[in-house]
Amino acid sequence: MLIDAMGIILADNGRVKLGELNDERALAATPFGGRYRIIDFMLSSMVNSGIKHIGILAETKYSSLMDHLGTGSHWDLDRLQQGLRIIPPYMQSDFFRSPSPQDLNGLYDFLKHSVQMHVVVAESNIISNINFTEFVKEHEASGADVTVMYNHDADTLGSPNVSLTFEDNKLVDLLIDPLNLTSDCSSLGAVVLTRSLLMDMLTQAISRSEVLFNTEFILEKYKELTIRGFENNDMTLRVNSLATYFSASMRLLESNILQKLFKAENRIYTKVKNESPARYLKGNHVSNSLISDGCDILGNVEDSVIFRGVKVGKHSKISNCIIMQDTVIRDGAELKNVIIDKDSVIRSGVRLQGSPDYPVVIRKGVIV
Amino acid sequence: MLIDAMGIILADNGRVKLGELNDERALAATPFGGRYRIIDFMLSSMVNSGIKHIGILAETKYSSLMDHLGTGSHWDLDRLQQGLRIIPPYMQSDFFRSPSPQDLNGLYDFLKHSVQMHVVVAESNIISNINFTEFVKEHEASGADVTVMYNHDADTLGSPNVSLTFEDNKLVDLLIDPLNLTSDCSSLGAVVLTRSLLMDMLTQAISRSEVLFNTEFILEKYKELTIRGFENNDMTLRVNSLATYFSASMRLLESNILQKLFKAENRIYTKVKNESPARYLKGNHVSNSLISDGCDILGNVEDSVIFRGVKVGKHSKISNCIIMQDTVIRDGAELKNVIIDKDSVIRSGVRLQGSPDYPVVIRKGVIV
Amino acid sequence: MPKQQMIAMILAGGQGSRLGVLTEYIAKPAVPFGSKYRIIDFALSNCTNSGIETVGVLTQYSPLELNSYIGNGYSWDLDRNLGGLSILPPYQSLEGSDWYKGTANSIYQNITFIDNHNPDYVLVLSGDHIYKQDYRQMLRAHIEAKAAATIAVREVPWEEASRFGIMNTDEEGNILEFEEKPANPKSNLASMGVYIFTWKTLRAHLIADENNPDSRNDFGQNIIPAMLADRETMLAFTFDGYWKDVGTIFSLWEANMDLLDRPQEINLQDAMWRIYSRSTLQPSHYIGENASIIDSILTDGVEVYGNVKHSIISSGAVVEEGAEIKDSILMPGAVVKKGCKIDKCIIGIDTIIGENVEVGVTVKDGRADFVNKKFCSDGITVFGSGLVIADNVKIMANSMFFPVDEGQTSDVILESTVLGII
Amino acid sequence: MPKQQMIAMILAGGQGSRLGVLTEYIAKPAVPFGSKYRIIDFALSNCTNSGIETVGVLTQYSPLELNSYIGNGYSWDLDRNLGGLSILPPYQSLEGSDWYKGTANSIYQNITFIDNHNPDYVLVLSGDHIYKQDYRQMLRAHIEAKAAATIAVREVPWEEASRFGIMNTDEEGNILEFEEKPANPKSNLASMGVYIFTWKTLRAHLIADENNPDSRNDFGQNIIPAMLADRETMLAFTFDGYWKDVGTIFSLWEANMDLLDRPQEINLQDAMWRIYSRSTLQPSHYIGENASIIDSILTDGVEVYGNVKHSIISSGAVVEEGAEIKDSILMPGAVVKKGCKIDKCIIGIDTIIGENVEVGVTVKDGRADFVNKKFCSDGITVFGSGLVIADNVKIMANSMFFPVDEGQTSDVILESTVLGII
Repeated sequence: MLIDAMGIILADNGRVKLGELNDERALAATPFGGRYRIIDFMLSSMVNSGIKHIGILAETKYSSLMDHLGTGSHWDLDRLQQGLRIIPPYMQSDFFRSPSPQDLNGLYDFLKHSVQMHVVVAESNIISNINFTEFVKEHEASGADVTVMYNHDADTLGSPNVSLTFEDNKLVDLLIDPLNLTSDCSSLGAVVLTRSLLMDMLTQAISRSEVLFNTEFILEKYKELTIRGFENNDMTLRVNSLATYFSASMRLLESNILQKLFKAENRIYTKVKNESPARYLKGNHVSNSLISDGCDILGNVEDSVIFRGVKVGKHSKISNCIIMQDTVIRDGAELKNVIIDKDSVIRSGVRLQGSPDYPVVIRKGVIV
Repeated sequence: MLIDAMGIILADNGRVKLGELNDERALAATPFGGRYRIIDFMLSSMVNSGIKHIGILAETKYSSLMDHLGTGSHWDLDRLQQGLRIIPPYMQSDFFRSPSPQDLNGLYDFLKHSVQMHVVVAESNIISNINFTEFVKEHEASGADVTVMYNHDADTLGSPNVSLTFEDNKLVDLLIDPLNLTSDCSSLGAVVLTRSLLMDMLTQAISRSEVLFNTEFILEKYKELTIRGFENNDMTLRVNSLATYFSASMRLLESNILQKLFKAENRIYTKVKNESPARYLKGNHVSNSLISDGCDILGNVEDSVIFRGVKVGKHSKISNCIIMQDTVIRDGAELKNVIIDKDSVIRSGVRLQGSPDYPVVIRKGVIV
Repeated sequence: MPKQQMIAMILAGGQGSRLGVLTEYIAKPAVPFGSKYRIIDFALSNCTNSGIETVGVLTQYSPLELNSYIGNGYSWDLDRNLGGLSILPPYQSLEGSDWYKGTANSIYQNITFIDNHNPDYVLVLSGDHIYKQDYRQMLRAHIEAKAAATIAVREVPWEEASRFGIMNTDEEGNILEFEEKPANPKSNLASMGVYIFTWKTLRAHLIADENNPDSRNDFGQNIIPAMLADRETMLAFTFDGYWKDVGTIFSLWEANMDLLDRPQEINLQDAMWRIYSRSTLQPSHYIGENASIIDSILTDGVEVYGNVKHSIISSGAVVEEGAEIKDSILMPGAVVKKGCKIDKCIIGIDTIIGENVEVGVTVKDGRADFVNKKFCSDGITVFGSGLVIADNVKIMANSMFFPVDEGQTSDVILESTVLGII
Repeated sequence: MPKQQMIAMILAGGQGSRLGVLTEYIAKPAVPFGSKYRIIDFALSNCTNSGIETVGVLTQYSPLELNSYIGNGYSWDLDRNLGGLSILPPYQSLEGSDWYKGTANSIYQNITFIDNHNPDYVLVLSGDHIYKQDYRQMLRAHIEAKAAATIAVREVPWEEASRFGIMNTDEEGNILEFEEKPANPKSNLASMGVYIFTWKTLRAHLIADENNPDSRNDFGQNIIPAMLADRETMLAFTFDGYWKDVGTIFSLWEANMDLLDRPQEINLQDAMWRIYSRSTLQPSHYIGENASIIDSILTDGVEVYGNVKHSIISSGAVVEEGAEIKDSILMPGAVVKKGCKIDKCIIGIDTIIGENVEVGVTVKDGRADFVNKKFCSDGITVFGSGLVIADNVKIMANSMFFPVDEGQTSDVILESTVLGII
């Protein structure tokens, strides 16, 4: 059945920062997996589930996010009535920020002018190809006030942010970043509730001058509301630190993860850049790597994720690295366990080496 | 020839406020002429001239403007590479505003990432159906640094904002809101210059911490630069005060003005609302008026402009009025020389009367 | 692309020959309706409002104006990257070239198109009916009944039942029998020409039907009876809103007049179920000093200086001073000059009626040489599009004015221009 | 809509029969090219990059895949509300129904479409040439010369000139004579099949041509000679960039190889003149542990575990471990299984080559029963789309594999599926 739900995606999460990668961009806008940004996964999951009215709640540093999202057309969300909206008043300069009680008014107004029965609120830092149809359907059937998506985390990555304890499938406790796990259920950062209930919750928060909104804001009401769990068994990668960002990227090189994320019936959409095909030129050797359009490969690449338009010079050696868009690796450079942000240049002969737990990060647009 | 120019439209003008109509909306977003907003005229003129990369510089109160513009699709400006952009960092909450030297950086970045040779910078408060092709072509041919569009104002409306004095068609003096006219040339608020020159001017302004940008910002450089004039003879209505807004609206009822603005080969685009056709029901009498889709007319309307979705009740009398969208005039109300903003209700038996020079203005969404 | 639960196929290829001159150059679904619409706006808006995002429009006959009107589907929010609106004309292939032979054949020829969208269900619609329907409700019934086909039906007066395709059903609404225009109807449930099929089942039946040389490849005549014969689960879904097939001059006129006389039935002001149409880029309409307008609907770009009563005036039409219009439909850009008396007329796109022309049942001594009982009845007179009618002529009711062929002359039709589109 | 200075009409209706199995189910402009493109991407991207916003694509033969690929024009930024991309198939009208008879007739049948956009100039293009051209430069020359027609030409080697339509010009570039494949060419300026016409003039000539029963309604054979005979101003506009008509198997293979051998000539990395294509929604491509790739281009969704040399691998294609690919083109979704030796092959969409298959000039004792000299030369072997080739077969070069008809069996072609689109 056509799903009667709208979506809210949170572009930032106060507890998750990926170091210098987020200096000038929202968490949601962090490049990931060769040609994507982190938000592409949640956005595509919603679109593929038939959720076609989606608000993005960005706090600050929205500029690269807006550049990525454009009119929403790459997700087929450039619509006359509904589609994609960046929600004011978060929409402000990258340069100044003054939270005010009115911050939640923008979200409230967006909800008020929508027509769907349900709202799926989701964090953006979950890398998965989720179908929300069953989630919403089961929420409707259960009669719960709120349903939260969780998994058992066993074969997923990273420590849970939010550990959930259920009794009779009713949420009875919630621990944020716990040191000792008392439950094996961890939130997947997605909840569903009726639009009217969310508006009621916001009204109260606004009158109390609260300004923060995230999924915990909703889950913390577990004493007043009936909050049920919905277990999701999809392959999921959590990105909640630089180390988990790095290892999640590397896990894309595992064949079954690549297939499940990207070659399922539902595809992950992203901004199309019309790069030319990648060229493999004399002297290259590539092994166990993801390579993107627009690359020129003349050197050695192994166990790495190479974004669009990267130039890899002769005799260079790249191992266990993430090299972002339009970066140039000059002849003979050697890199191991390194993340290089967009538009950088690594000069001839430069050697950089991090460890898998503490990868070296090179900022956007620098020459090393 | 295809025009090699981009556009910048200034959504606000510090010296022009239309009273309560601009309390919650930018000047550019002021409703005009039954189904338009003021900016539609400049925006459509640019699009019809082949200018398809347009930045809108809004200072504050951008919300209704953004709602009107959407993805730009109604002006066919929802494009992958170019199209319509609201320029940050002006893009901020309606509720707070802190001008900073960075304000002009957003404009500078927008220009830097564009590819066109020329920039047409235009104020939004000129109601006309202009073709910029000749303007740009003559600017190119003349070799001037800047060319400014002007007219002789004789048969147009309102006092000039900016009076220009030319010698040998070179700008030698500029008076802003002069008490005594020393020239019969008045600026039409549109200038053309190369993108690189404008970027140079902005760089200097930013380094001096200037924050204001408008066409006078450019014209005031007449001592350093060669600024030439381009006379435009199109039918033009200037909106620079509430009184001129009112009288410009009324002049739309003149047949030749209606034809020239709206029935020329080039059309004025606006947001399409899919209202049903207007219904004329028993008891109505309408004379010399513009009426829009979605209206139900049961009363008397003369010499007025009625926007979309207005309900005019039985035995009501509307004379020389502007009634904006979705307002309800209840049975028997009487209005003369009144401007009623959107979503208002005038109750039965209410009588309001202003004068043509001082029309009564009723705010948006009130019940009188 | 994401899997589509249901896609819509709109049959828009028929000539609509009973509309005479009105469909001489344009397909029936593109005929103007209700002041600011075209007939197909209703089917397209129903799809959009029902959340259907992949729509194929099957065209064949005079599709230029229709294609041009539909464009990329933008006006109905159907300009999608994934799915969206596709125009599906006949085409040539290695197996040869075929025009669409019948409604079922037109879907058969587009099996590949449908397969590419991989839907569970296919909604088949006519492009020339005036109604507002939420197809989601019908789909829900179809899924619950696990039906192979669900056919929308409405109750018609028993005395009219023999003019329709009639469904005989059991108490649960399962169709037991389908009779095309039965002499002695056993039921008054008439098919609306709105079908939901389970695609896998329909696909098999389309292929079987194509291989049957005796078939006329029509849904009503062949596919539905064949599915019944195969004992597929077939559901009748009762629809009780306004519905009208505007297939004749009289029904087209009547459906327009219904907007004035029964506005609550096909409520165009319903903000929850907008009927979308392509914008004409015209300003608000202008009413002159001495005009009078009553019981009428008008839209953008109209100019009225004369008297309009109980009529439908479309965008950009002009009624000059002293002209009197009654019970009539002016299509976009039609001009009625000074002093005319126009009664029960349909005036085509951009047609100009000269000064002091009189048409209608009260005209006793008018020209009878354009009377056309094949198409016109009930006193309705029809002017084709792009005509210029001479001044001062008086015309009998029930006339129809076709363009004059090149080389011919007429003292009434001064000019007939090639139809300009949009 | 705003007046358009120039609109483009792209001829995309031909069968492209010299491409054999590659165009059996899809029109030539939709044939995959250069790892991530379709042939028509070049014409469409040239239009967009030249600022042309109204583009008609004239289709006729097997247009489904082409229509599906083009969609609403979004990928080329041609999904405009005003103008934009329109697919223009043949249609029926009261005057009868006609398939397009020739290139000129296809434009003739769309005169109304062009008139509606009211352009000063019309650009007529082929949808099956590989080149990058800024049509604005040509338009400027056309306007300055006040020409009725401007024809893009390029210098070809004198010894090849007799294979082309040759323009004989004066010193200013005015065309004095046009000779189709002259035995003794007087010039080496060959037409590229890119025309700019002043619409008013072309319109008159199209109507005259249509009324001439002896005409084949072709631009090269009829319209251009007739305009010359009428002493219209006809300009030759010399283009000196890369240009290739990919009308044969060999030229299609060669143009693909040119991307590897002469990458600077049709530079695909030029950010100022992007060639747009429809996104396949695939992830970055994956290179396995033991792969080796040299002198090749690859795109999204590809997986390579074997050895690829001097080849073009399209989206979603898979090269399994130990397979060796050389001088070949894998179209989207093609799979080459373990141990294959593939030399100078074109492998169609979604075709699967079984394990240990060997193809090429070095295969001495291979199957000769698929050799097809009508289409194949120079050692090139072509597999159609949607085929499954048996394991362990050895195949002689110059073979072509067509789908097996229903009921037939083959020990080499195990399966041939209906072509899936996009």
